[in-house]
Amino acid sequence: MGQFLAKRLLQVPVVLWVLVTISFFMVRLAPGGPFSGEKRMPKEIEQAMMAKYHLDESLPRQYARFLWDLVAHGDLGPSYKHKTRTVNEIIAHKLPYSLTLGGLATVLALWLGLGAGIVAGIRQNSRFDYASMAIAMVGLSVPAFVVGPLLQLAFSMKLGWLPVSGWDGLGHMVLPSLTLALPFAARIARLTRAGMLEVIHQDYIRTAWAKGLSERVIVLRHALRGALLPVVSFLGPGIAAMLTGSLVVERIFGIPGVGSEFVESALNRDYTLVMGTVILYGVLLVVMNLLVDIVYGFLDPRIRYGA
Amino acid sequence: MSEPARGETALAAAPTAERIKGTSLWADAWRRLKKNRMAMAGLWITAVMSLLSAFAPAIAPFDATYKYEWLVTRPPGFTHPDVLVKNELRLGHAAGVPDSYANARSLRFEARDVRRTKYRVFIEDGRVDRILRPGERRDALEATGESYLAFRRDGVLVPLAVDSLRSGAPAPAALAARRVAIVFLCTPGEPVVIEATQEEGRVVSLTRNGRPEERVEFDGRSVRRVLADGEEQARTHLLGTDGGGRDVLSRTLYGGRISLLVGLVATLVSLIIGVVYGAVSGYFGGWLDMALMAIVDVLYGIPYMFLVILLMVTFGRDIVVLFVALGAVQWLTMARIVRGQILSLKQKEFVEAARMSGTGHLGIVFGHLIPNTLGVVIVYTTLTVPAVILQESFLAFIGLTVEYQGRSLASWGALVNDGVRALSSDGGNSWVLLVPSLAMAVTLFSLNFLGDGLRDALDPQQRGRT
Amino acid sequence: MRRSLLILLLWLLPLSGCPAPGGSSAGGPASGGAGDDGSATGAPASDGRARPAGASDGADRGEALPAWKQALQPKNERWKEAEQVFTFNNGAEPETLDPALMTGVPEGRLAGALFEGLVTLHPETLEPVPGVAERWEVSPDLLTYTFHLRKNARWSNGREVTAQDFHDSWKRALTPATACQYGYMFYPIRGAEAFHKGEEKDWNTVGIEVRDPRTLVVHLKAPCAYFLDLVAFHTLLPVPIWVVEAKGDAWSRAENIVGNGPFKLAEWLPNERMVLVKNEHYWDRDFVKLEKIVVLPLQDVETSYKLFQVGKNDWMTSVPADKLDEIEEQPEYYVQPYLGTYFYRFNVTKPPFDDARVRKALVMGFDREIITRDLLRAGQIPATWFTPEMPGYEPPRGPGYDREEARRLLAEAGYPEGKGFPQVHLLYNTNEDHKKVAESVVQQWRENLGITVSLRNTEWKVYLSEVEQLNYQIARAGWIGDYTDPNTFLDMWVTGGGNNNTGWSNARYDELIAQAAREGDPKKRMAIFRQAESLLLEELPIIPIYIYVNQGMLKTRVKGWFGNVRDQHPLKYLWIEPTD
Amino acid sequence: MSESAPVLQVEDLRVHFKTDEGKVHAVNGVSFHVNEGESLAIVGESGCGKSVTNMAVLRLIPMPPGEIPTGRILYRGRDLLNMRNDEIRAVRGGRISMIFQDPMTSLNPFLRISRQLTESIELHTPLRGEAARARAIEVLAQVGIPEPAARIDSYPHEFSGGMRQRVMIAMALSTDPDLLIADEPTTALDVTIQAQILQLIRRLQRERGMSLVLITHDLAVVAGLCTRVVVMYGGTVVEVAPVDDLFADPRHPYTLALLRSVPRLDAPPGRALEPIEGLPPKLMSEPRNCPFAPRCRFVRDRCLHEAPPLEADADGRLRACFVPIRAGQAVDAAEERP
Repeated sequence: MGQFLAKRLLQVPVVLWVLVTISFFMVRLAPGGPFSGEKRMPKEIEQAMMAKYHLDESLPRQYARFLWDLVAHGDLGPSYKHKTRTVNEIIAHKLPYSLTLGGLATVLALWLGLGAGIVAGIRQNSRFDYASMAIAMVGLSVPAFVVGPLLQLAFSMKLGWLPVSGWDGLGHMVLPSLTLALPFAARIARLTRAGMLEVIHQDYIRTAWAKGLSERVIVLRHALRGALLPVVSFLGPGIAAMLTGSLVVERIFGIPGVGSEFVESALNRDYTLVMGTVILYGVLLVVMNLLVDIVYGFLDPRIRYGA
Repeated sequence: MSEPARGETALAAAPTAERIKGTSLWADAWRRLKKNRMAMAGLWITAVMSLLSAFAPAIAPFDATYKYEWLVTRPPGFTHPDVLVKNELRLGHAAGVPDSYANARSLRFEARDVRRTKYRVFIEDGRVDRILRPGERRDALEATGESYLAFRRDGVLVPLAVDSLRSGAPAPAALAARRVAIVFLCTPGEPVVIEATQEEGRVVSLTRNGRPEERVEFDGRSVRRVLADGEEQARTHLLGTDGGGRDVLSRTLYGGRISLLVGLVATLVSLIIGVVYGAVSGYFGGWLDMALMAIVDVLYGIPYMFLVILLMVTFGRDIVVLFVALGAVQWLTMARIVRGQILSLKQKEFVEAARMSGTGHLGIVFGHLIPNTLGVVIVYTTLTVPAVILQESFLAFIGLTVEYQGRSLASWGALVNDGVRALSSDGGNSWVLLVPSLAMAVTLFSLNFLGDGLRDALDPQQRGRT
Repeated sequence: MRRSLLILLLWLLPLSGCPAPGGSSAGGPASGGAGDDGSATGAPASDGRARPAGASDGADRGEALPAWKQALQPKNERWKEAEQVFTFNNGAEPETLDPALMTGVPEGRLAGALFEGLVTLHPETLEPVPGVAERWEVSPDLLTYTFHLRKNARWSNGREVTAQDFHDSWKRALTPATACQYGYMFYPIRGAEAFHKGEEKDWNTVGIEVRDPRTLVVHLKAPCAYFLDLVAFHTLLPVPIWVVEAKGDAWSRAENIVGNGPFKLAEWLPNERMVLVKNEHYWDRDFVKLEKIVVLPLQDVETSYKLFQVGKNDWMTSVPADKLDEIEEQPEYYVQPYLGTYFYRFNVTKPPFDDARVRKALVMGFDREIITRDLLRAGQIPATWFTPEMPGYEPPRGPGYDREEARRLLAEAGYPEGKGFPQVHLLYNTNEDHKKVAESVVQQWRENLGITVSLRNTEWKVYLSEVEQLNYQIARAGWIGDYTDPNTFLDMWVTGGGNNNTGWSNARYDELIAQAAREGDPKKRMAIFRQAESLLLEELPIIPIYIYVNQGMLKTRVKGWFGNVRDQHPLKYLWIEPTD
Repeated sequence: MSESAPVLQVEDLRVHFKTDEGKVHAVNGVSFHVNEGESLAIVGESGCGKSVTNMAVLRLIPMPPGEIPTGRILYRGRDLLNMRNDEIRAVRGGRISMIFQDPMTSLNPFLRISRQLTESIELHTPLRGEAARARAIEVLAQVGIPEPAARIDSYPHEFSGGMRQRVMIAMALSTDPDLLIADEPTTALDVTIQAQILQLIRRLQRERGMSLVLITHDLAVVAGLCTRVVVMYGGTVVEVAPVDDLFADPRHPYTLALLRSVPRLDAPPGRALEPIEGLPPKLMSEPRNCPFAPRCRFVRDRCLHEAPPLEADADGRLRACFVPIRAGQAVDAAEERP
């Protein structure tokens, strides 16, 4: 296991480097620049601006500078759009919101998804099965930009139970995390149900029944592990996506998370922030996938890494 | 599939086992699929939706793009005389009216020339508080010989006989009911009756209020009634209209065209790239496989929306670009799946046999291996289409709607987005949201159920692994 | 009559759309002390507007408030019963709070709360009123402005605001390395342009002079009627130069920032909210009634509207266009003309638009009313001219919708009934309203002129670079005035102007704009501008379409807020009245 | 026949399954009993209902699609079919244990052997924690796992097939059951291992004096291990006999055919094996005839219209056939062939 991890960890910088390189050149080749605006500034000022951010240098030089700052100082540079803040700061500021929201959404998605999936799997073709799978389908078929406003309308406007937007205590987190969690919960529910259906037909579950174990023990101790394997492989990218937030949820609920930057930094040609978000996502994804592998190892003793 | 659960599965299935034997894989899969009620419902609904979308131009009762300002957000079932925004009738020319009147010999339009200067009159505690029109504030509104129409948002005009409205003065009794009331005023116009006869599509006689005219122009919105060959002409918006006065049903039908097209073609693109890539990687194996899969791993690390946005920003928003852009982020998973399949397939005897008989690498990959991955590919395709449709809706949300040669195309995602924005705080205008949402959700539902069903039918062992 | 209306919330400013009688608008400041010779205290009534007195407003001498300020006070004490907290949605996260680097509207809304310039603008009339300068003098040749700073002006840390602060701040803004995008606001000052562009390195050539700690003298290169407007603009606000030097780019962040405005920054959670509280060191603190301002940066106007409805948002600076019907019915909704023009540019360097007849045909070939009345429906003013009406300036009318004439011109140019008209594109950036307008214009051209213009829609940054490189044939554009003077609209069309972007060049026009810049007499100056604009509307490198409006919603409990053409609403003057 | 009360008595058991094709009548009125300390074999082809019958004993038939319209299953006089859930759970694995056919899939691959053993022990005995673990090691030793203390924390995939079946047996015996139901415990194993496992089962059964039900299709297995045999066909019991009597004197044509179809050490050399012609019935409806009739060499008209009841012969042996085979007829029958 240790050896396997070490090998995977060694790959991480290579993957990230390629990622960063591709993104670096891609975003710079897109038309338009970070400082263009409706009112054109005098050429001299534009040049001063470009010089200030070293954008007047050749691309390879910029690339080398960027890599050096990143590797040697862990510095992603200043944001071009948010002029007084660095990318590091922006991410450091925004990430906690996203992590909180994403963490809540993950818990919620797991709770809803696993709960519904397990019960639906055990009680196949029951009313609960149909109902929960129909709800899951809603999660998969209705975009978040519909779910979010509808939730606001119902719970904030009509009932007045929860705040419309903002980020000030637990009450503010309910609707956005629910909106964010729903599609993931739906995926998890479907995967869990399918996994459950597969597992409960296994011989070893029959053995467990024959031992006189209660359904609870059978489901939780004997069936769940096997049923969770497909869920776990989905969770890697899934949690990475939830933790990096979503532009839709953040816009609708006015949350200062990092998710919007994935879209906005690209639209603003905020090159450095683009790199920041790409690296953030890349790292998160790699870490999550690594975690998935580790969890897989724990869940399934037949998988032996590095053996 | 209802399969005997826990316990003696072998036994319960045993009686049927030998009957299945001998039928082909596909017939077998089809048989299993037919058993799956949800999947079959999905198949039928998908088929119906595809047909409706494909024949949208024939089915749609209205032009989905033409805006009728005076029909803005009307509820389902709204009926009105169908006229264009601006109509021109000229002797000797074809009448500038909707196609449905083109063949009529006689046309009669009953209209009212409403001068649409809108004033907003605020009435507070029974007194006129202020009178506004955009860009102007008035203290008084003198009715110079003409009375006003107070018009409500539902389009009903209420005649209002007032000489003047003055700030601070008591409001006319009819308007003073609410504590704060806002009344829109406009001046009513003369009733106008325009009559025309056509021959061979051209106007041969024309009168306005009985007087012969060479040419008559009238505003579509002022028309109250249309008679063509003595018959009243009216059209109904079965599912209402949206904020642009466009028919919701027609827009939804056309939207389905776009969404399904984007879903299908982008998936197809991903299919072609993914299958070839995965097949090559899996078949040749070794360092090539490692390199190709490493590339896939790296590409997985790029936030896909970032990639799509960059592509659309760079190459424009034409639907063709979208196909490629969405396809280009979808192929990764397909490549992995196909590779996995090929890896196991290439161990099989038939590959060896093909090689013995002198088939080249390409022949083996395309002639023998890829056809054998078809089952998995079909399943994954069915599940990718709804995913792509959903992604396109996200693009619509951030404003990157699809276009075709500069004209924007309203996909379901775009319509749903419009619908959310049109939904008022008290839940009003719900049909603008509900109709396209339901169409989209039901179709995605169906595709997902169909995909699930196909997976179970084609590859029962793989249940839950995708 | 008019004055008495001030107790009500004023919705609209009769500056534009319908000419207000008397030029000066409602509740204007008393013009005490404005001398006939123009050399006395206070600015001359240079453009036909009554300039306010620069003379003391009395606050620091414990005297009664001047009349104009008195008029902005609550008329009763009810406001004391309400919690003086004002929440509004700024629409976006401010990119920076550094006044010299600001470019956007959201930043501008905050600049005036955190900083105060030598002069500020009257919240309703937009006329310059005393800020840090308690009075100022203008020399008879209109070239020298002497600002007398009030002695009780303080930074939010208690430090005195001096003439040197302004001098240093302006020097910093003009230093090329600062990369101040709005540096051209300084250009009327002698030597400022050359210094800003790096052509001249010697600061002493710039006409900014500290006579003593409380006197700042500014020398202009030519008379500039709107110079005081510029002095009130955020680029010319003072910055705490000692903090700037100590903290560099980070000076304007919450933990470092020091201002001299009526409010100071208490909390800044980027993209979440910003909290401003009353600045206890502000010289006019007794006048300021709001204790706390919460600034939301919500981009989603729907969410903003929902917050507004549940009472968590007092002011929306824009409204959801799709809900106009619903919103229009609410008393909180306001709409007013804006000092901005929506228009299309022609690329005159390439056929077919190198032919003025073709341009004119297209200008005359569609009905603007359809666009403003039927599509946008918020009261936009269809315009055949480029400069919005402003006090003292009535723009000449250009050619309007005339189908027959348009067809005739097109035929004359060699495209009868649109035959043979080349393939052209109309470029616009992604936006629902732009799309609506473009679709309608193109549809009308097709119907009226028989020409087919296809649409090309790109994302914002791409659009900008295409326009800049003249890589278009027709392109959508909009222009918002920086100050209330025709110059902000007309000087962009000079040959090689940074925002010209049409390739259009006319020596006579250039000459007229230069002449206007030299002209001291306001009437003559306006006449020259009219001449220039007439020329522009003859040559038509652009298609004027409409004058913008500002739409928004404001809770009725918020008082002291006035509509005006520049959408300027200084937060200093606001207060909250209890709702019954 | 033993005089003591039977440990298990199955009476008129019917089990049906609903499938896509219709209702499958898997078990149709099966009755038999198991005496104290006895080892009973249930023999029949795949699909004859022998496994379902025994699954029904522990109520392991999933319902739906399964259903048990009639029948009683008495364990020491109490009807298992009417027990509350907690009561039946106490019986399952506690009083009655089962061993399944495929040791490769019958053990949970995700759990350590120790866990799988101790959870049974803790559930059905007073032993907890370390004591349960000690007990588990003890049983593992009993079933012949070498170094049980070291290997108890292994995962199933670390054992060979035979070892896994030993673990299964250990699991089944760890709770000291009265009755062990072994459902084809050796089918999936190598022949050499088969013998070892059977030896083990026999030894343990004798040592503990528990009752054993051995389900198998392999008559050879039966011979060495069991005292009495129940032969099942098409969801019904066709013959019940002490094991030696059955081999020497099969009275049901199916038993006879079954005996002929397997190699026997006592058979005359050179004698060919005779496969049973035809296919087992599909059990899609309530049988109104002898289920074996379509394949029966001795079929009579009556066999096609009436189901023969399970009746006792004069000597007390049970068989369900209208045309009982007399001793010696078996051989003649073999010579009848054209």
